[in-house]
Amino acid sequence: MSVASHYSYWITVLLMTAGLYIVIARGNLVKKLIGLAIFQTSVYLLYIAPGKLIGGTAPIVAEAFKLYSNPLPHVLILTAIVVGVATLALGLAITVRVRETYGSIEEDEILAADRDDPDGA
Amino acid sequence: MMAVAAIAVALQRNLFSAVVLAGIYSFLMATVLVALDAVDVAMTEASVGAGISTVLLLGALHLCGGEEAKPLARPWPPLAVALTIVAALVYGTLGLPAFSDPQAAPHTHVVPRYLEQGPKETGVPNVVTAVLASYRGYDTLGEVLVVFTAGIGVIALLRRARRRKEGKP
Amino acid sequence: MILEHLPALQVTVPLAAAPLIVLVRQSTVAWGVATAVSWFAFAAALLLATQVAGGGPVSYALGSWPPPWGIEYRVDALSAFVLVLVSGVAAVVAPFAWRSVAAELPRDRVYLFYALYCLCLAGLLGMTITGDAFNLFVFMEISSLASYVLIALGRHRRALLAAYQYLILGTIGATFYVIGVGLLYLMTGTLNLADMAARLPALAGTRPVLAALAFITVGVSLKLALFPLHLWLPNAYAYAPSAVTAFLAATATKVSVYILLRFYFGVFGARLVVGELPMPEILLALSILAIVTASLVALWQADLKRLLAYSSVAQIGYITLGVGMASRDGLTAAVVHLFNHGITKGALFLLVGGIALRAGRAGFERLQGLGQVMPLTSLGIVLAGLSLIGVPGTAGFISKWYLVLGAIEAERWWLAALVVATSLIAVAYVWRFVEAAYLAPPGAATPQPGEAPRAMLVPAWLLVAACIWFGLDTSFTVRGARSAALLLLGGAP
Amino acid sequence: MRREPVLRVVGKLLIPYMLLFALYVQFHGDFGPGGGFQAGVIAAAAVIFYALIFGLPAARRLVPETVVEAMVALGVLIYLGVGFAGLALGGNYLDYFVLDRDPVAGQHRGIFWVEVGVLVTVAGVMLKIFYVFAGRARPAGE
Repeated sequence: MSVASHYSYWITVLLMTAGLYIVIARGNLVKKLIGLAIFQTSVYLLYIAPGKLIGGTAPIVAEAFKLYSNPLPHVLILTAIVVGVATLALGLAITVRVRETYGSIEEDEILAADRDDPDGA
Repeated sequence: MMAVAAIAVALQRNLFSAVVLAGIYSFLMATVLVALDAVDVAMTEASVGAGISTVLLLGALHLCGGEEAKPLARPWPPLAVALTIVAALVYGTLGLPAFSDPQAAPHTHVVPRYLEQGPKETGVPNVVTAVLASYRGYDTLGEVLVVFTAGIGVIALLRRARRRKEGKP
Repeated sequence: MILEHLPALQVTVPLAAAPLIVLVRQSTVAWGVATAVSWFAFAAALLLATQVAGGGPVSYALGSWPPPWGIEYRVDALSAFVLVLVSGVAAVVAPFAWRSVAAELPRDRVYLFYALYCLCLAGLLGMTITGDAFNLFVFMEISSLASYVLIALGRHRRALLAAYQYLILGTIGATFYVIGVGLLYLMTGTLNLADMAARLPALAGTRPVLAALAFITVGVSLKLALFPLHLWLPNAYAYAPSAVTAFLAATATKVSVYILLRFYFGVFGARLVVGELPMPEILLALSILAIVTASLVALWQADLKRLLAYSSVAQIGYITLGVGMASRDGLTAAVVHLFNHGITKGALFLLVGGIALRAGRAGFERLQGLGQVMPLTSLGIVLAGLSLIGVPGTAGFISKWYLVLGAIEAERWWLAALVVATSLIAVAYVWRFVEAAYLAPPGAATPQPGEAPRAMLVPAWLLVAACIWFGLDTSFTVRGARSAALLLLGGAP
Repeated sequence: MRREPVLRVVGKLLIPYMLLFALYVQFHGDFGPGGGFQAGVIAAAAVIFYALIFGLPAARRLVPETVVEAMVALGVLIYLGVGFAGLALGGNYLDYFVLDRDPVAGQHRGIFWVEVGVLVTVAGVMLKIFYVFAGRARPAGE
């Protein structure tokens, strides 16, 4: 269990933290979505990196190769990417509506607007 | 480099550059994925992460305006939350099989059948496609439905009403 | 032949309804299809439940690939029970939506609403029925994405912000869940839940498994709004369209509880979760906090919808309290309360939807003297409110009875006392409605006399009747919950 | 941008190839990387490219909104339909073996149609989202 054998995980963890930090700390709605996207992408590495076998090739079966990397995580992550972009699209759509109704995409400004005018203009 | 890009995104206050950096990040991710033999995934990440996402984000920025208002008021509590999660993950990953260990469970259970029988059973040499469309075809159905849901969701939220309704105060 | 394929049809028929609705683009047809589909789902769920009660778990291999290579659908006592709840509520809410949605949404979006409704229903059913960890994630996302949009369609502008917050937290929750599943996959090499359960005991106590447990717990807790991760729920429920609030309140969080149960007892196994880890203690502590704080916060709300939303957080606390006891009676209580609270809250939110239609919103100032103006609606709210409190003769009583039994059995007297004492807070917040509706004269903000349309009142009263019925005749709920509890403790998924 | 002759010519030249490449990715998915999803994205990108060069109204004339919305629904229906076909022919849901007398050929056929469904929906949704966002920005674009 050496540190070197796990370094791919460390990268994942680092990216995940950065993404999550952006989501929690930032008040801008678009920025939060970017952070969310980074958070999700970091998961891809968690799945895919362990599937790689050194000396293996992409899992397209042919006569010349004997060793392939693990295809199952690839399939899962394909699905996860799609889910990620779908979420992003929806989140942006909501953000655009927020911008149109509130005139701002900063979380604290929106909350302040709601306090001042609870019934909504 | 990816890490640098991600941190740069976190620090960047101009949303436009943040979007561009996120795009760069996606391309780097795609490169890493190729190195890890995940060619299908890399292709998707390049087209989706660096392509579609960037276009969407830019479109949204065009509608919303591009400067983030304020620097952080209190950066420490969120950092603490993020660090807790790091701790949990580091703790968890320490027990995982080492990188490229052919004896690890994911390589010995379930997957061998895909690799050995897949081309014969489905007639498709790209095992990723075989698993995607056949063995786990139902997941892919779900994936298409997620896209579908997002599509009609965006329509429902953003379509211009023919007449302005009083239902939207 | 149809019977044999019921598990697949249960989910795919509602799924197929959504694109059909989008193709037709006509709101009446859309409503018709959505109603028909939800009744079909309800019938299918009942049939499956009888099949399971008669012949044990049903397994269905999608694509004819045997699990763990393909994706398996698996119906057992617990999932059949949840299926009946989800599809039953959907079948009642769909007729209600006809008038409610027409009043609350712009007309050119009504058909999209029903398409999303079908997707949300199918997603929840798919989450319940699947025997595959990743497939569960995919269907979770279908139902979540659909519900984000459904909430954002609410009339108030705060609905947008509520939907956005739910989207962020929901996605973080789902991603946490995926991380957990990923860790499990790396350790076991499989995604099939039953297969995972079979391979996990050999790995019990290793670090990734513990981390996976933590991530799945946090992720699912975000979705089920377990205190303190409930922040998205009150706003989302308060500003969503009425039909959506009723449907989501009665089903979405319940399915998440189901997932938690499934992972704790079906995958990780009671021995690890209960025996070696302090999970029960953590759950108990959080549940008690949830019950007490959320009930108290509910007392101070100025809007009936928000009050009920906070009460939901508290009631979820009762459910997780039962889970935390991890005994036969505790789990029975959890599963029974899952069902009873589903129908009670469904009834309440439907009735409030009727008020919202007549009065615009459900702020307490508009409820003054409602007992005279809308007698049937008010009576329904009081009856369902009694079930919320847990008065004998209503469904809520049964669940609290088993909770107290479970506490006494574990010789935790203070816990039993706590359940009874917190019910008194529920009395207080239900009393606020009684006070406004019956003891105050109609005020300026009270709507003109007149009941909600029959198309809304009948479904709501169906659920009110169910609250009473399942309080008197417990054979279906308690028997179902008991066999589910035994199944969970037996370790078999 | 609308009066840039270079862009217009290059666009005209490139877009057919982009669509062709989408089809290649689609049908070569069995042997190399690629498949319905990626092909759908590329096909949508081709039309988006067209819209950027020739303007949104022109793109709307080329691929009208109603067609796009129908595509969104049709793709899903094709996929679900393959599943129901499996049921009708006596197999389980999404069973491809029964789609042909030879099970492997059946698999092939199933995968083919499923990927077509993915392509149609993904291209439809991506285009639709683009139209909606872009249309929001320029209200006069209708």
